[in-house]
Amino acid sequence: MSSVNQDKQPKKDTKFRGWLRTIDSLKVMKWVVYLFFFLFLVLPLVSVFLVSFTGQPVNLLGSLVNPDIMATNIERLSNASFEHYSLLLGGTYFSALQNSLALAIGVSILVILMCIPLAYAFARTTMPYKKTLAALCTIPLIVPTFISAAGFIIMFGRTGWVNTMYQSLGFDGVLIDAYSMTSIVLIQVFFFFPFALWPMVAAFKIADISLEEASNNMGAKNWSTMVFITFPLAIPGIISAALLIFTVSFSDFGTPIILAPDGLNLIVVEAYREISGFFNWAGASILTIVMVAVAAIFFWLQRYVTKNMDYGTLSGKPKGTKLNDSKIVTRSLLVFTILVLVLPMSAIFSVLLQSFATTWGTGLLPRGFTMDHYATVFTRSGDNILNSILLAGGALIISVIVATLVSYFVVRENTSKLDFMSSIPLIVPGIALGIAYIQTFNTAPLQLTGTAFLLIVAYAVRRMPYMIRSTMGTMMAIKSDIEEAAVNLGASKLVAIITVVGPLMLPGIAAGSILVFVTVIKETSITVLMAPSDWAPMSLMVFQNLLRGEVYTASAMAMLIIVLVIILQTAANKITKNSLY
Amino acid sequence: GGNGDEGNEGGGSVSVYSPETPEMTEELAQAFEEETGITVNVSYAGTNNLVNQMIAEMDNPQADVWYGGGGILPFESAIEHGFIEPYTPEAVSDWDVYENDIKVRHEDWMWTGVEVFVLGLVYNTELVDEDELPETWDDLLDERWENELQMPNPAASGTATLLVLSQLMEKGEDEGWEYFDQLYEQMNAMPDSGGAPSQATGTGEAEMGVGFDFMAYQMQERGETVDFHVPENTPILVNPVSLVENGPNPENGQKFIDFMLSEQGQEIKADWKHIPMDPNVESQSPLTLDELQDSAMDLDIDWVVDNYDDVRNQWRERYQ
Amino acid sequence: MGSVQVKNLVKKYDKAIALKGVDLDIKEGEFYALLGPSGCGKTTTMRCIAGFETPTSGEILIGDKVVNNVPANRRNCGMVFQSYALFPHYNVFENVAYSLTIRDLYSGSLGQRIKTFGRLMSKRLGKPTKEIEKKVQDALDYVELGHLADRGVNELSGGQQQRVALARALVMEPSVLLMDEPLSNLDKKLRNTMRTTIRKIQQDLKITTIFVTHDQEEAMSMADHVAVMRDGEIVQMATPTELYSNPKDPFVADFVGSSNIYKGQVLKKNEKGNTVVKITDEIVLESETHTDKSEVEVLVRPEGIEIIREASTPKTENVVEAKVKVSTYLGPTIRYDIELDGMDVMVEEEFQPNTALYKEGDIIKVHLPSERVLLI
Amino acid sequence: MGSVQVKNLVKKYDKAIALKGVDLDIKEGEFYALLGPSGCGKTTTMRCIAGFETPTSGEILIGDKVVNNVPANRRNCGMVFQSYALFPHYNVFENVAYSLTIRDLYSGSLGQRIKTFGRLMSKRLGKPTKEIEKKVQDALDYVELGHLADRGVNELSGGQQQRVALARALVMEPSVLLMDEPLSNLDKKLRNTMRTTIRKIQQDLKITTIFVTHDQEEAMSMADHVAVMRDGEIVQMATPTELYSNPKDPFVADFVGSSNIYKGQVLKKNEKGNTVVKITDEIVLESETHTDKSEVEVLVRPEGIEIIREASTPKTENVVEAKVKVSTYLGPTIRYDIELDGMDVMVEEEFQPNTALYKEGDIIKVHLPSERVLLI
Ligand SMILES: Nc1ncnc2c1ncn2[C@@H]1O[C@H](COP(=O)(O)OP(=O)(O)OP(=O)(O)O)[C@@H](O)[C@H]1O
Ligand SMILES: Nc1ncnc2c1ncn2[C@@H]1O[C@H](COP(=O)(O)OP(=O)(O)OP(=O)(O)O)[C@@H](O)[C@H]1O
Ligand SMILES: [Mg+2]
Ligand SMILES: [Mg+2]
Repeated sequence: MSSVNQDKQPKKDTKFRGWLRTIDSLKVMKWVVYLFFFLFLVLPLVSVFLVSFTGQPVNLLGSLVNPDIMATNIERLSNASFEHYSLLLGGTYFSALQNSLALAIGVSILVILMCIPLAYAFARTTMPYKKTLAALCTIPLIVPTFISAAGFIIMFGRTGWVNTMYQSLGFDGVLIDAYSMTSIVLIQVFFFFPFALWPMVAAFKIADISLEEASNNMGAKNWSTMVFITFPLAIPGIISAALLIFTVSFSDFGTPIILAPDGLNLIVVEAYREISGFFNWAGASILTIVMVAVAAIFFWLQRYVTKNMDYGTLSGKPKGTKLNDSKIVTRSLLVFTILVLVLPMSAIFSVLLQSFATTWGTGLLPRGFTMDHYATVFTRSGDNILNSILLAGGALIISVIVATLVSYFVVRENTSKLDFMSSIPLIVPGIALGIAYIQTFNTAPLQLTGTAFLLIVAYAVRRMPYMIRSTMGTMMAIKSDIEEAAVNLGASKLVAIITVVGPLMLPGIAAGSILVFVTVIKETSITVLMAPSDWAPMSLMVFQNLLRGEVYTASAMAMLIIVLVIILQTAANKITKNSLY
Repeated sequence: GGNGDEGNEGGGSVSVYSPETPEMTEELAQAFEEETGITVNVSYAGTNNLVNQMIAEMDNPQADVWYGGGGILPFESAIEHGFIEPYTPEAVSDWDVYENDIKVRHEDWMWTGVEVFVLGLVYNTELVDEDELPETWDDLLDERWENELQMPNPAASGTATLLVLSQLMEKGEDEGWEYFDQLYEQMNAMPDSGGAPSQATGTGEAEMGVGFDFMAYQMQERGETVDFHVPENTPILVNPVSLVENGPNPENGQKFIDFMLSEQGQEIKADWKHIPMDPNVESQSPLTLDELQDSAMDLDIDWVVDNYDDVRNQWRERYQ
Repeated sequence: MGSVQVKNLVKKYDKAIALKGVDLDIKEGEFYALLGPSGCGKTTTMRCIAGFETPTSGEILIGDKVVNNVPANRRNCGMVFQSYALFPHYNVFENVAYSLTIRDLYSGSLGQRIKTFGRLMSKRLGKPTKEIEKKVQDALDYVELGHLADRGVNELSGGQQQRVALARALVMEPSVLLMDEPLSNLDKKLRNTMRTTIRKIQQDLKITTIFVTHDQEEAMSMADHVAVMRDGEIVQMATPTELYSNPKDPFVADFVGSSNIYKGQVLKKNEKGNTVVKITDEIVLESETHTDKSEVEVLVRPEGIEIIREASTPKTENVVEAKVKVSTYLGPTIRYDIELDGMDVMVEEEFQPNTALYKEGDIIKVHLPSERVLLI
Repeated sequence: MGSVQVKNLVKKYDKAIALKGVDLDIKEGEFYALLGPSGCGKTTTMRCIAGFETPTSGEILIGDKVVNNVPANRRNCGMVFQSYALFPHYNVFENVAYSLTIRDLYSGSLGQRIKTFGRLMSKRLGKPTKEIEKKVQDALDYVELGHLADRGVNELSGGQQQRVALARALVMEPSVLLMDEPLSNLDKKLRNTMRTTIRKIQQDLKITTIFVTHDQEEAMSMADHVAVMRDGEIVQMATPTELYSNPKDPFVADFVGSSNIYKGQVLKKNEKGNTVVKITDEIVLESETHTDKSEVEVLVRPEGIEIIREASTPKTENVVEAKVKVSTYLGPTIRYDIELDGMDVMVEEEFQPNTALYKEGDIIKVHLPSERVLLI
């Protein structure tokens, strides 16, 4: 809106004004976005990179203003060496990388296959109980990884109730070995699928119905139309979602660490061990760099594949939407959806039971039931609930604004740099990012460590990729003529984006918001490092309870988070009028 | 967080980073506040988080005192990173480096022990009879325990690395690794977190797990059916406190450390089932320093510190 | 098998009633044009026939079979969409080949089907069969787009896209062909060619065709029958000539060609058997139309009015004086808006290079031949 | 300030050159029609002027100012998109009100701006001002859509959508108005009304207007000047009359009206000063056109050919015998495709209800008046 003010001021200082006139509001926003990423992403990441040589903190901003810090930093840098890179030559890291890739690719494929029917069901059919199921399908997201893995163990552990029942049916051994790669895959698939589901729902949502009609008209049965028209048009969204799952699985260490199968060897676990167990910053940085490189390759692949898929199906000749109401289709999708939900819901149910348990030993059921844990939670953490909402809300606002702009720049102006840059945080382990933040913003000129603001920014940066992934798919479906019309009618590009592109992206934004909000609410790795004590959110309490071995209180807290998110989500749906399902 | 709030009526404030039970540190803090009028801000998080945070804050430290970390290993590595500084508390200035075969302070007073931790076995009393309990660490190889044990993963946890180091030191490299080849087969899982095996024992996922004494006793108090068993010749360590280098309130920090080592401070620890350093304070734990004397391993801490990374890497090479 | 019958078709939307009871009876192989003002329900009617809208009530029969419950893909109705509806992920060739490839997918051996499936997923997974190649190329050549077969559909101009949509529907040789303004974005030349092409294919294959157009000339020149719609209802169905010379009401008359329409009073029949109608006190006209009414609508088409120049033989009956208000040049013709005893009248005259044009304010004499004066 | 100049505009795409050097010079307040076959680059030219495409080379001036680097929203060019480009999330009223609301957003007090912003985000967040309400309602009434103001744009018929697009561009009273086939989906009646409306608004506000159409009649009747494009180049720019009577080449001649074009050899000038041209051995015609060439293109428009019936006075010069091949009824006129010494010729005759129609195979006599025979 800079143009507004300029137009009103008296016309003097023409040279400067002339220069000003060449800037449109969108350009300004672009600079703001770049500045944001530079400060809160590039700078911390560069320090991560430097740390891989020094093994010690590097404070770049501080060095600029404080000669002392400059001196220490220079000294640290002068001791820099490639020594730590020899880590990479060891066989374990290479096999860790292989394992991680196999796991992440496998999980992505499974999740995508599972989500295609689900997404179709939510976006394009009149499946019964859609709203309830939609709410249930977001719950797995809300559950902190530690809790979901714990829930899984309550079910499938050696003394877990599923196995107890299994054995009482006369079988030997266990149904699924809880401490195995199989169960890691299962947990990741069934608890991470909403990451892909909602962006994919958005992608299906925005399709042009008349194309499907045309296909049917030319003799294609419904399934062929699905396979050859609906599905390919949603591919940009699907690939985007697959990438999301890939990175989430690739960088998840909660599940593997809790389940801890024999010979567990994943790159993110290694990075986590280096930094958490042994404070080997250099090693962790190097592994982080490797992970970022891997992510880069996959991003490049994604862009390469979707390069020519700027289909722009949402055109300026608007058409209504129509939902598939074939009984066979909706019924079978209903059954499928329920099947998908069985595992996560039982795990959550187990956590629920645990939250009411006095203690739960080897028996099928807890030894006794009590409300004490909830009482503890409520007396101890009333404030934490509010903190969580405020922090997550703040992060959400930042990510909506930045993600909308980034998607726009990426799709319309082909700035893939931004796309890649903004997606790096997906891969960087939370603890590495948190540490990078602390060292970067620990001193003047930008002393932000310990403020709620920095925590919000960190949340936003870390979770924004979810938003970007899901808005990007929608953005690609919006034909540029609509936006051109807005500009033609006098709106600056920025205003056109806010008033026309933004609302059309609502399905994508809604999908992304769920992901961002929920994952911020449960975020722990950054929270633990950065949350100021008077801003401690619920997730921190869950984590601390776990740390103290107070699993029952942690479960109660986790249930509380779940309930809270469901309430908020319902409210949000009311307000946005269900733009998603 | 944890930046010292300036301008309190008393003597200002002190910022303490501690991974120990917050209720306990809170109690310590309150007692200290009453005594001195200095406000205490306790930041609670896992040891690794706190250490990483302190490393990251090195250019502008926010903490004054760091207390606790499941033994001395994190403190030793902190010396390497250089974010703690020496301080000799008045009350214990007469301590030798080793007391009763236990290293109780750093040679240069970089850290000072405030309580004693014992590495041993946490077991589920519903699943394990008392007379079955292994006498020695070697007895763990008995087929009774096949797939019933858990220990933390030495590739991640200091607690477990301690066990590995102690056995290697005891048995020598070759025999030591042979022992672990077999022990590895006995485990049903090796979680990364030091406390996880104890938790698993509580729920019956494992019958017995490797852990520290206080873990078992605290769980016991919550009503879990677990108990702690000390095998022969086991590593016994102190849990230290240190002054953070260039902290915002160094004098208050020193006062807080003094307080921790005072009788009053030691009593609070004893109440929380930690074994106190001060022989005048009665231990509330079933274990006492005197009894432990026999089980204590002759642990060469310097050797441990020197071989730490090496052993961990070897473990990784062997078992992953 | 390709006849189409629509019985009392009603379609209600939330906010509007689009069709209020449409009846159509189209014989096999007939070419029907659907004509009517914007928003009168043409597209909706088509969409109901094709199976994209569920009628609120009414029956649709294709070849004697009620198809209300037959899904769209089994109706074998080719359709050219008003919005083109080209598949953006396929190129021009693939778009046109789609229906043929889909057909292959549902027949043949498993191996062939798998191959066809692959081809539908990506052109890199297989070559189209010779037969498809030929048919598609022919269809594209028909619409003069043979050279753009490999172009992405997003890289075409509006008219080119429309022609792809047309080729795509023609290539499937449907039993009923529905076309929703398939030529609206083409220039006149191309449109003429396309008309001939469509008409030829339609005749060759005897495809029952329903053609929506907003262009009465197009409707007249192509169709066997024309149905004129208004406000969700069919007003008149007739052959083009009949429609033009015997419109059922002023709306139709006006719609199928621009007209001057006035209210008139029937005075008497004169000696020649012509009806004498009074429009204003000054203007009394004779018409050859026979009527029993006493109040009628008098209709004179602009090109039915003759401007009498000096050279012409004087005619007495139905000759009136008028004042030129506007003259508009239309290429082959000139249109004069003239004032005739206070009434606005449109006159169209063929353009002759060496005839002087009248200007605003000129007073001219016009003749309204009795055989061109219609009474409705 | 509203003149438009385009100098040597070139636009290359990856796979095609859309514009090969277009020059236009449009005075303020002029109404220019852009005419040309599908795919010739009309839309691309418009998009370059409006600022949506960056020209590969060339300059664009609006009101003496080079605007190549001026962003689209500052050019004040209203545009009616070929694809309508309606905002699907706004209703009809909001679509049309958009430009006015945006204007409000850029002026007024902060409080008002916030209100306006709210209104843009959701209609629940505020009422439009009286002034906007009135202007929008007027614009909608102009395009006969006043009653649909509250309808969602996806609940409109194609023609209704197009009219919303038109109203949306008109309401902003731009200094340059670009219209890309704004009437293509309307029926003739409505189109005539719209033409008058557009023309009236254009005249009232003196808006420089560029109008793309595929309909030469539309171009002829509305425009002050017509530019004919082919293959990314302007072929001829002229007033409608000039274009029709003095086409620069056969392409233009053919494009602005259907034509019979043949190659001919100039034989001599005869006593009347007419040029005598030989087309075939049998057919030798006289033309009033003066020419210096010896090889020419001979052009006779279908309506320039007269069919000689018994009653007519016999004319000797330029009278030939021919055979009727097809007769097509076009409403006001009849078209005969006839064969004339092996050549295909189109003849158009006014339809007279009581004149017999010729049928296939009939032998007729036609007269090609020398003043209607053009030599190019
Ligand atoms: N994005 C593009 N990539 C490649 N070629 C294009 C692209 N857009 C248009 N073209 C080509 O440029 C030429 C001019 O296109 P343009 O849309 O200007 O035509 P037009 O005159 O408006 O045609 P119509 O009357 O059919 O709308 C066409 O041949 C078209 O195929
Ligand atoms: N989804 C809808 N909801 C409500 N009304 C609708 C909807 N679709 C169409 N209409 C209305 O139904 C009527 C008929 O629409 P239809 O599309 O059949 O018109 P049409 O004859 O094809 O017009 P055009 O020539 O302008 O394309 C119109 O008045 C339109 O506004
Ligand atoms: Mg229509
Ligand atoms: Mg065009």
